[in-house]
Amino acid sequence: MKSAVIVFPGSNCDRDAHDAIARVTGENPAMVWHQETELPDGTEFVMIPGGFSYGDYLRCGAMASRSSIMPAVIAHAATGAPVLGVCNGFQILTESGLLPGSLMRNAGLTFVCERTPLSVTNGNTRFTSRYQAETDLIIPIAHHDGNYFADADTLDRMDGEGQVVFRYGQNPNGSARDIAGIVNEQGNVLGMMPHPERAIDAKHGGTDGLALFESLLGSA
Amino acid sequence: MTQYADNITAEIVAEHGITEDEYQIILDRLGRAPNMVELGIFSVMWSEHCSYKSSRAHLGKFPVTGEKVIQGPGENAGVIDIGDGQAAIFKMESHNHPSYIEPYQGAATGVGGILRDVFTMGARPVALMNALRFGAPDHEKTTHLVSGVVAGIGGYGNCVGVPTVGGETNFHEGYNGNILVNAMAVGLADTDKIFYARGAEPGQPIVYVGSKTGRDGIHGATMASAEFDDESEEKRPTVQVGDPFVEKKLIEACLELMATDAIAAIQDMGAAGLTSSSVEMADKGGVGIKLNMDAVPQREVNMTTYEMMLSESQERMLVIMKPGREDVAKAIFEKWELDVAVIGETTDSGRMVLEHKGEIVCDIPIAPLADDAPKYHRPYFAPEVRAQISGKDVAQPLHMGEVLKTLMGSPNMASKAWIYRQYDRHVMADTAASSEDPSDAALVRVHGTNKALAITTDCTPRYCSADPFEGGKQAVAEAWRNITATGADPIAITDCLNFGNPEREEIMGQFVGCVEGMAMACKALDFPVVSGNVSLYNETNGQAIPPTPAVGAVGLLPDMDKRMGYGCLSDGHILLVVGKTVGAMGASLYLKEIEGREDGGAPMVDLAAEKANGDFVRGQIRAGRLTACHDLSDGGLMCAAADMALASGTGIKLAHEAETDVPMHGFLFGEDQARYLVAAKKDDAIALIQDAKAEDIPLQVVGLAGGTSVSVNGAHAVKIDDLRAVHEGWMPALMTPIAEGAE
Amino acid sequence: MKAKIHVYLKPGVLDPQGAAVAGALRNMGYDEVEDARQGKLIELDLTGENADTAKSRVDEMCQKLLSNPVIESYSIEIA
Amino acid sequence: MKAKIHVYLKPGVLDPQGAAVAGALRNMGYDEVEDARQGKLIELDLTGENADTAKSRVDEMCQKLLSNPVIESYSIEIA
Ligand SMILES: Nc1ncnc2c1ncn2[C@@H]1O[C@H](COP(=O)(O)OP(=O)(O)O)[C@@H](O)[C@H]1O
Ligand SMILES: [Mg+2]
Repeated sequence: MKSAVIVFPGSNCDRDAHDAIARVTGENPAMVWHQETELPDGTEFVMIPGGFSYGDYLRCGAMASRSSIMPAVIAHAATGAPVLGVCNGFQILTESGLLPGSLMRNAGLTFVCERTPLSVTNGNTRFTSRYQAETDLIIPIAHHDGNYFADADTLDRMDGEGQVVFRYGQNPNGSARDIAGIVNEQGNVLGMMPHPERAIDAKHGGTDGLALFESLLGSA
Repeated sequence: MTQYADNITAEIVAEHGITEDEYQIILDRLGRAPNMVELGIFSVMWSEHCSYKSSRAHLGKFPVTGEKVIQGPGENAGVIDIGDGQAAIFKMESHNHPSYIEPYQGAATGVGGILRDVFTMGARPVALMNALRFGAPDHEKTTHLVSGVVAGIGGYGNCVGVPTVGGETNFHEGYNGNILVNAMAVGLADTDKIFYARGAEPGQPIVYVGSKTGRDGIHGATMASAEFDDESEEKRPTVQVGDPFVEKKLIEACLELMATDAIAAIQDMGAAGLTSSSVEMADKGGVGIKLNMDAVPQREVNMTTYEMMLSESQERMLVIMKPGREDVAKAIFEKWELDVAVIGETTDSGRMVLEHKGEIVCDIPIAPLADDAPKYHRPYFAPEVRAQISGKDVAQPLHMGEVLKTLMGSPNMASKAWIYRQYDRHVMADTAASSEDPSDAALVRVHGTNKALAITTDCTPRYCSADPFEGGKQAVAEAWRNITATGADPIAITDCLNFGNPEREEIMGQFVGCVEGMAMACKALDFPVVSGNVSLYNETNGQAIPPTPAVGAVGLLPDMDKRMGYGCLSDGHILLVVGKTVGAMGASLYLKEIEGREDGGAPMVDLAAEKANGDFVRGQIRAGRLTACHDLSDGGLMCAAADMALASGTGIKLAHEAETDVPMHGFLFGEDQARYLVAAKKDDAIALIQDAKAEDIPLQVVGLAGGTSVSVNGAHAVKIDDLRAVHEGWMPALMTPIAEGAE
Repeated sequence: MKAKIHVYLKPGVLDPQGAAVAGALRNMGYDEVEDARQGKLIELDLTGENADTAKSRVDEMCQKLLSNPVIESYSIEIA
Repeated sequence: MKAKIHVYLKPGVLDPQGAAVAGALRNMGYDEVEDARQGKLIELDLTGENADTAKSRVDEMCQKLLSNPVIESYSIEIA
């Protein structure tokens, strides 16, 4: 599967994303600098990695989502191809309008890094088909602004459509309805605060993130 | 009659922290009176912070070479060989004074500064550690300082994307007026791609990269070396603000530039910014320097040369390039949207010449700035040796389980999860063990291999106060032990020597004692010092901090599959103590928390036993005999057992033999050194005992794993759940009342 | 020319920072604090002379970058 | 009563957020942006009737909690 990882100034999980994708797909993803305007030919999967693009200044993800590469990412998503945003990548997806809602400052106001219990609430997406629904996972989180907000109608609609894909076991940040990850209506854009790319090796945070990349590969 | 240039008076000289004798040296070296710019430059270069004038005479006692040492002290950071053509580069540094004045920015810029020391040498930073000392928990400033410092460390490290994998935190009233914030950074590089401050030749362009220069921290370096008084809050505007976003870009841009062969020498702008970076590179390369101050990227209008040379604006580097290669740097730094400017060139004059707005504003020889910096042999005396205290000298408590609960919930033992939850410990996806894991040292995989670096920071100020020499030995020994307990080979250390005013003889005595003790331990354990930092004048209104020589150590775990921790205890495992227990209680956690006293001698460190016991334990780990291993330190055997029980969720039944002459509380809470608590399955335990006998290693069976409590001789039981509640509850209870809205 | 932009959370959007500030102030004994909200103030230095053009350009900047319409509103002052 | 508090960085203190915002706006084609600064706006709802008392109490709050005197200044408006 041909993949691309978008790199912004301040991205810091880009190498981790690269390694996770390479490990599961057997192919090195292209690292695409934010000033590009096109994705490499034949790109199937796009990942927006975590980090602190533009220092998280102004609002997390705001400045990155206005980068010159983003129209190409948006167009790519419109074709129905898979796009994954993790942590800061999730924030960039909401800021760019590819996903509903917004990620606000954690309710506890401090940065939170921990291995968090999660449940897969929709095992039928192209990102989660290799997970059993309602399985419990442990995947690390590390963020200051992961408190998911959307208005009640949006939340109801997402619940109704199965767009909530991951929920926290113990809500670490005040997220509405314990939301940890959501997909868009078409199911091809996933944003999540936990870091699956940090959970692909038994020696480093476990392997509960592997199935996400494997699902993607299986669905490609 | 002392000679002064225009507008300069004796008071101005004194304000620059230059003594009369030092001023005479300047007059002598220049053959005239210095102007304001020159005076400022001398003052920062000769400050304690930059010149080590009080400490240099003693730092020479450290062993600094060894089979694995590629670069010892003297460069930006130390470099050790970790095999396969790779090197680990590391250093620890203090940011004590700035953190007391502005905890968030002080701590944040401390992290930024230590990272630059490491990536300046060509390393990609892979781990951060922090050693923190705060005042008494109930002191009015403590919680404010804790929350600011922790947020600052996290705010910076998380953003640059280097995991903060461990550290230590103490609370003691001796730090009420002077907290300690020591940060350590570890990086990885290829051995043939290491960059140095030395290497400049005449006729090379000097390139400035990073952030613009503002008026931040002017006189920060001299402030960092000055004693506090009640008015020091007035000195606040000198504190600098960090920009981790720029730092992250600077790391990537520098590593990109380093992948080319365009660099002759490189140096970060740390304390005393442009002055110290240019002088140090010139001095090490034996060249002169000419700078055009108009070309320095400036954040504010009308900056003077004095301000630019003394500014401590963060996130800046100075690169001396091979001639004609400036465009390589320009292209890379412009891509990363960082300032880049050619601001001068190296010369063969041996002088530092600064030109601003068409005038020469400084022209001084370089050698005296660095080499002729004053070096003092300050007088000192060694503190009186305190008597040892053993269990027999201390009343026996009624219920050991209750004592254990008190200790496990005491400020220095209680869980620091409140702190490390705010640090990204997993970014870079190589963290195999960090603060949250039951491992005596953090383990960070060498990317793409099955090897890991083992990293720890240690120091027990209680012992250093009781006996600087034994305390110094102990700090090194504990670090060595913590690395050993993971199964790794200890390689080398960095240090951060935090003390009070060295002009006081008893403080200087503490310094010398600690250094000599550390040096002795480093030699005995083949554990050289490759970098370090000295922070003196940590005192307020004559009240000095406890002597605190923090040690940061690095080792190598050759095979991650053989790593050891203390969280895998199961029912039926046998617990044994490696090393001799006599029950030393002087300066122990037990005395402080249970008896409310801090007297008695520090436990003696038998370095030969330390080495033999450690090598034995490491051998047993590699032979696959152990299921768990934990070094014994604060709170002795029973606290270590409690750590294991908490981490494993399995109880421990300890056994104390009545017929020994070590009373039960000495056995359980004594802090004898060179010991480990290990666990093994029955058959392995038998083999272990045989090996110990053959090698003449003291080994004692002390208990059995099982149940849901920690108990002694079938009594004194305390439930794991109750221990967990006190252990994990203390710090949140301390910190919760102050929900600070402002970042 | 200078533009002052005030970006604030829409009513109904929970404001953890504001709530924490109010709580902390009450803990410190300021019982008169009923509620607190935290917003951003962004000041821009602009070239150009025409206040109307400036205002409409800044309005665009707010819509495109400076505010997030999902949770925030803004107001602009040109001086 | 309402108090509006504007907390801003003292002149000369590095403003990383402002610098990043200015850069992003220029990248988006708003070349007229010469500089940007980012501050905080805190609004308090207060009980009580007396504006003078309120102002002096809020001034205290600013000094004790809402601003960091090392790097920030503030101004207060009571309405
Ligand atoms: N300031 C800190 N930053 C990060 N981790 C910390 C800090 N303070 C303590 N820790 C972590 O808490 C754990 C317990 O610390 P400590 O009791 O000092 O360990 P030990 O005595 O085994 O050396 C360790 O994993 C340590 O890394
Ligand atoms: Mg330990």
